[in-house]
Amino acid sequence: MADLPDAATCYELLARMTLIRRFEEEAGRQYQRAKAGGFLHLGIGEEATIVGTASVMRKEDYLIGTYRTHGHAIARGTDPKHVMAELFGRVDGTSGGRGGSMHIFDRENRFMGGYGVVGGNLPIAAGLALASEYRSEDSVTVCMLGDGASNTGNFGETMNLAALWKLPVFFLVENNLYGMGTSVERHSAQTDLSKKAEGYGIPGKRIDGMDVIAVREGVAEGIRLAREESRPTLLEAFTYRYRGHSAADPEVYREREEVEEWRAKDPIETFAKRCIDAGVLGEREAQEVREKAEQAVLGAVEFADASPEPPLDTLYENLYVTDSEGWYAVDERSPEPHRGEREDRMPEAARELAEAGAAYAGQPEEPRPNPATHGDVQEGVPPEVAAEAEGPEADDDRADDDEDRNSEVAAETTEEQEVAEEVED
Amino acid sequence: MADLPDAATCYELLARMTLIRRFEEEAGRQYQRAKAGGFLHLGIGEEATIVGTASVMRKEDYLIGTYRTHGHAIARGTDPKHVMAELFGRVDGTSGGRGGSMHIFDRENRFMGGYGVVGGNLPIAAGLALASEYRSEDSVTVCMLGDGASNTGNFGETMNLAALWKLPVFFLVENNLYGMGTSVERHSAQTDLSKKAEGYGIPGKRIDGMDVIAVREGVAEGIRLAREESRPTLLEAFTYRYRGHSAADPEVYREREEVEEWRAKDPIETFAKRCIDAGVLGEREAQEVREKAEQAVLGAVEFADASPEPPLDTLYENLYVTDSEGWYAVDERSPEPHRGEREDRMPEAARELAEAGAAYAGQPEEPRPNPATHGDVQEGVPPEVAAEAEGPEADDDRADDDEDRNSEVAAETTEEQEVAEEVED
Amino acid sequence: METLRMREALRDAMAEEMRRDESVFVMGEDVGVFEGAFKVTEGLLDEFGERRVRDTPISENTIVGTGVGAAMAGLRPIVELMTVNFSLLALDQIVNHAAAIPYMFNGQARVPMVIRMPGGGGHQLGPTHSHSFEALYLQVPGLLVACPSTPADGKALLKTAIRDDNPVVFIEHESLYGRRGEVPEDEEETLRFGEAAVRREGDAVTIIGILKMAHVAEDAARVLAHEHNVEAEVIDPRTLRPLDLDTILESVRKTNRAVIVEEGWPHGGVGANLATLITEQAFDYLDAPVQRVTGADVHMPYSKRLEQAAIPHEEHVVKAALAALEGSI
Amino acid sequence: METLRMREALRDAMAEEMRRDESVFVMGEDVGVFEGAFKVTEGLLDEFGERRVRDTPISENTIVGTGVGAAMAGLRPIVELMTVNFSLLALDQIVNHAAAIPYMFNGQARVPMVIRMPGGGGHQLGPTHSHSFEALYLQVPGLLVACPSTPADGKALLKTAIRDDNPVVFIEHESLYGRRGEVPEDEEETLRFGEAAVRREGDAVTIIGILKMAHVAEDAARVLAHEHNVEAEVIDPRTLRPLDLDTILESVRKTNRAVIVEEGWPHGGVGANLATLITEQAFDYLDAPVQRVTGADVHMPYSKRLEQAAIPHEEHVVKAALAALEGSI
Ligand SMILES: Cc1ncc(C[n+]2csc(CCOP(=O)(O)OP(=O)(O)O)c2C)c(N)n1
Ligand SMILES: Cc1ncc(C[n+]2csc(CCOP(=O)(O)OP(=O)(O)O)c2C)c(N)n1
Ligand SMILES: [Mg+2]
Ligand SMILES: [Mg+2]
Repeated sequence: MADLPDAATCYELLARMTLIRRFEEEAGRQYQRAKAGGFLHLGIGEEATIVGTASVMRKEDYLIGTYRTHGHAIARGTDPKHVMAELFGRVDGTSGGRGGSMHIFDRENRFMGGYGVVGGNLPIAAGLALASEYRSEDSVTVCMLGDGASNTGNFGETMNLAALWKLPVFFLVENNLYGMGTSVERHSAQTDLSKKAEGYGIPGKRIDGMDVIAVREGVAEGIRLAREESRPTLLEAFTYRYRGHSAADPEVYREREEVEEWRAKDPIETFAKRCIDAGVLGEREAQEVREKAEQAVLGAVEFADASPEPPLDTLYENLYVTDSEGWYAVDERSPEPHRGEREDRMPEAARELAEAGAAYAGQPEEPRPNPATHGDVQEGVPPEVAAEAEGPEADDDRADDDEDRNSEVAAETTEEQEVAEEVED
Repeated sequence: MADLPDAATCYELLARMTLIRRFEEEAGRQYQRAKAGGFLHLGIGEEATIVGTASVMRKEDYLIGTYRTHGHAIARGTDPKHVMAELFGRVDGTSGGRGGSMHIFDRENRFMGGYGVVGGNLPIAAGLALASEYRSEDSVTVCMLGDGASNTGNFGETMNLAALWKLPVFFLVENNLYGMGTSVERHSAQTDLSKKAEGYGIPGKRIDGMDVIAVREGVAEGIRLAREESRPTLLEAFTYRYRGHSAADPEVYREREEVEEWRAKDPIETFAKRCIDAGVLGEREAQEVREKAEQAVLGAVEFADASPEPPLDTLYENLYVTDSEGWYAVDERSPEPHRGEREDRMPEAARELAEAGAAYAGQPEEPRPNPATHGDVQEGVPPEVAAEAEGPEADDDRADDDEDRNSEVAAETTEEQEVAEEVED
Repeated sequence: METLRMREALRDAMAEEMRRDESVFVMGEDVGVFEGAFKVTEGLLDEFGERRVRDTPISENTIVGTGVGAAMAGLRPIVELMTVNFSLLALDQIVNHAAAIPYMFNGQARVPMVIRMPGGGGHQLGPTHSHSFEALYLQVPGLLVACPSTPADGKALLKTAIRDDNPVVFIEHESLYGRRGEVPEDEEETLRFGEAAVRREGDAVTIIGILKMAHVAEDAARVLAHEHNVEAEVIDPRTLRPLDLDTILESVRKTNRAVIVEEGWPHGGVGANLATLITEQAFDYLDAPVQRVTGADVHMPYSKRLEQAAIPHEEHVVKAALAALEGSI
Repeated sequence: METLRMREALRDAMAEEMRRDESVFVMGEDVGVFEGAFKVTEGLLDEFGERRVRDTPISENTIVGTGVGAAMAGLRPIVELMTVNFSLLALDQIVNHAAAIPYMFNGQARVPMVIRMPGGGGHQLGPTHSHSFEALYLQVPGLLVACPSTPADGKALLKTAIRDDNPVVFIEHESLYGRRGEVPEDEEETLRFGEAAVRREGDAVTIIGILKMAHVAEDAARVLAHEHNVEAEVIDPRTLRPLDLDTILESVRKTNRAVIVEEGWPHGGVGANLATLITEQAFDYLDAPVQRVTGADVHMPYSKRLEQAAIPHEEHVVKAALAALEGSI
């Protein structure tokens, strides 16, 4: 086992992992309360891989990830309050409320996004690395991807291009054993994913993604090879998501025992214990880290809650860059559904209609089932979520169905009117 | 070196390779005469790979290839006259004149196509193999692809799926060292293409694709593995196209010496010599084979020439299957450019307009520059083509340009009027 | 008649056809063990086993292409793409292969496959996950395109699609999966492609809506009747290729006014196509230009407020209908 | 003014911008050693070297995606896709990434890239190689879409596209590469997107054509004048996003009749979109429905005879214009 770094570093690693864990738990809770919407993919259990990686990157390096990247942004330095505000869909969110959980972005900290399309970030990573090389900059791009993403066409194409052009990029496969409900054995012929890119000239290694120190070591070497030798490599980090794929996932594809087994290797607990056992950190510091995380996360919720909803007249903002040449007039129109190319000539009516549309959004003030999870939810609530949920989770379109297997859950729901609009009776 | 098979087999192999060679030469010539249009990709030099492969396939096996497959169809048993008729765009063509050189097809001989999109045939091959497996049939699918195709997203995706599902499919990379003008070293990080699919669980081997016997051996084993053990594998056959990528290719990307070097390994000459040296075949048979090929090919040209142009009222034919349920009415319309959804109610006008449109097609009766090659043609005519060309090759849109580097060639052209319609003056 | 949710009706269609015809099978990401991201394939793996209900890797182009190959060899694949958003990755196989093959090989090969995929917005799935691509698919010759709005139509059209020998793009709407409706129990109940449904009769204005917007159109018609004394005729085309233009034209010749509502982008949308066809064929009957209500010209924002502002609602349709009735917008 | 072919004009635009701005570079299949499948990048490798003129493997989605990433980091890539046909393989990166990123990351990232690709039929390249996808791209918010028809426009628009901070889909026509025309020598000559060109003035009917069809429109106008005594106004929109609807409307308000000619498929085409916009905005001025002349609703057949029958020619446009003038089709 690799040596522990100095106390300050250990403290920082523990603090960051703890913060992310606490953030994700809270995100899940806020999702249950319908403060956050859409799909919510939590990284709980994967903190060592995330933090270990970010901790050996330089400020000028680029990090790019998947749709499960709240933690990645935070690890990179993004203030959790902006991530939470994004989940709440508010103006102070990392993407101003336009991107949501799957599309976090923080230019300043060179967290180059959150991407909703599996494998979509891979060529973009190659492009970021190309820019560094093109300008003879020292920066390296670290590209995270899931095990499932290794089956996409982009994987092969990008590996080949990166190796062919000797780009300063490093790939890290967050192998959490599943792509949604499909286990690695069932989705990849080659189950040793560290070998999957070898055919393209990208050598790989496997590491324990639950061990933040092992991750640091592996990633540091990968980054070094990219930076100093322009040799792209790949690391397969074994990790595990304790939660379902997204916030509502019945998890029929895995056994509770498996989850328990991995929980026993918890990256935060094992690292804290090791630090304490080694005398590098004390119980007091471990406690302090938890308290700080608690405060930061509660502060983030408060901040997000106070942040305003995006004004309706920003609907078209940033769709086009219009200032580049100062002259270029975009077909920008009023924030309402389209009614012909010239409705900007009827602003009063447009305003009225936009308000009408936006009125459908409502402002959830209390727990309610999230409209985006229908279809993802199936038989009952996943154990962890249920344990934490402040409001019961339900499938909007099943909420009023007596014969539904979710009926016990649904029966507790009080907001049936809210979702009833979508249900024929 | 592997043993020669019996005399009858050797005769057949030599005959088939010779036929394909002669066919391709003639196709090139007919293209120069503008009897064939579009892009023309010839397989001259690659006959051993093509014929070796087809010769160890069973009747019920599927073969699927790229846009360079005149020879593949012929090797599979398609009568050359139907391939030539397709190049001529006639009703008796393998695809009734709709597909052209890049889209040859022969259901009866289970030649499952010619595909114009690089890599597009790979998943289709997997699907054919899946059907065999699904119905517990014995048939195997042989999928040909170019070296350049190994860089497409489909390559990785299909390799993984084939290995994961243990499909009875066999992949053969026709490595002719170039994808268009880009050499393997410049397009693939891994230059040993036999290793390129290993990361997906598909082992590979390299063979001499200029040696028809070596190809037979390698392919037979690959087919056996697919058929008997449902184990997909890949074979990289080294081969070479003597001609340019398509009929008009300046070949600036390679040296004449390289072409000469490969010509010295000519698959037909070396095999004929070996058979004669071994006493398996005599000079007389080698001569007979050439004569038969000559006859077959000249007969094919005659047949193609006599075959009618597709009637205009077949323009929409086979766009949809309409007989499946007997009731399903497609929006089938008159063979003319669209003028609103209801022009079938004005048949006389439609007919008139269609004739007007088709009139632009002309009927080439003598050599003329081919309108489809502009842009593919560059500085002068490739040596082999020039040697054989009965009419000079020229770039339509450069034909009237005095300062053009093609001007000597263009000056000889007599059909400038024909192409002038596209040139502003 | 039984009352089913859309997802159940679609599942029943697949199950019945799979029982009826051994060559029908289902493949897609998480359609088996996970029972579909939206649970449309619930129970199929249990009943039909792994041979006929196949989980695939995340390889959209190859999933579709494998379906194309299997179909060419005589099977009848139902390919589920998890959502329409990812179909962009498979577009080469859909357009240049599935749609082109029957024609380009002159009828020697058929591609009897169904590509099922849900789309649409309204669930805060954000820019990459909320597309409506009906307008993209209706452009492509060689494809059939269905977009059902009720469980009965969903079931009947899907059965027809499975039995049809052409490649069918079958677009579902994520918001409609939970919607319930009466569904005939007759297993032979299919529905021809190219037959629009007149959901409501009226003589003042014709409102045409697809998928979720078919319901918004009906809601708007009710408001028009109750609050404005306007009787709107509501038409759901149900398939966009082939398109039942006759039923639409018949209605427009009666009402002299039309409104089209769709969720997709305005430029080159379903509405633009329909408006043009209507105008071409019934110009002299139109008292006002055809009105379009479409989604906003943006990538769907995540914020619920912005998202709802970007999606058409009944108010917009009412307003458009009234504008058409005033003969001016 | 110098006389240049389209391919030379486009090359000059790239070369000049590359000289002007070190962050501009070119990448694509066979753009370097081979100098482009259609020789548009001729000489660029020689002048700028391998760092700035990059041959790529056949990996369309990754080529575009690499461009997106490089653009996000501040470079200005010109990505050449060998033809528009293969852009289907890159559509995910074009739509869900290039076009969406500036919006979905709320302006933190820009994607100043140009995706150049030639398309169109007429050279017997058959079903998979003859597409016209203008109608597909004009749908997508976040993209700019150019489709020049003359060397001068090609050069000026390409220079604008390279300097613009938005992702630009730049569609060229294979048949126009050899076409010659006068091109201003001023290196600062650019052309705003969203400014249509009135190619010919007239008062009887407005004919709108793009790419190669812009020339067919002009040819038809000449025939109309000489043989039918009809003075047609001919407009080339030059860019489809943004679209200069004002110039078109102004013309239609004068002529009261319009014909649109394009090479693409009829359903949901450029013509359908334009006809709808014109009808919405100038309904009271129209004396006849807008006429569309489009390519046939098939995958382009290889046979020259069938292919020519599937592509619009000047006769079709003349006929359509006369139909519009008679007020009946
Ligand atoms: C191209 C594409 N196909 C399908 C999906 C739907 N989808 C979202 S996440 C996911 C599983 C991805 O698994 P993996 O790469 O292992 O990442 P993980 O979720 O385990 O972190 C799928 C199939 C998608 N977003 N993009
Ligand atoms: C997806 C795609 N991209 C680009 C092209 C243009 N193109 C046609 S052939 C070719 C080279 C293919 O090389 P290879 O696979 O080695 O086959 P070869 O021509 O050498 O037989 C290219 C780039 C295409 N047809 N399809
Ligand atoms: Mg995973
Ligand atoms: Mg090759």
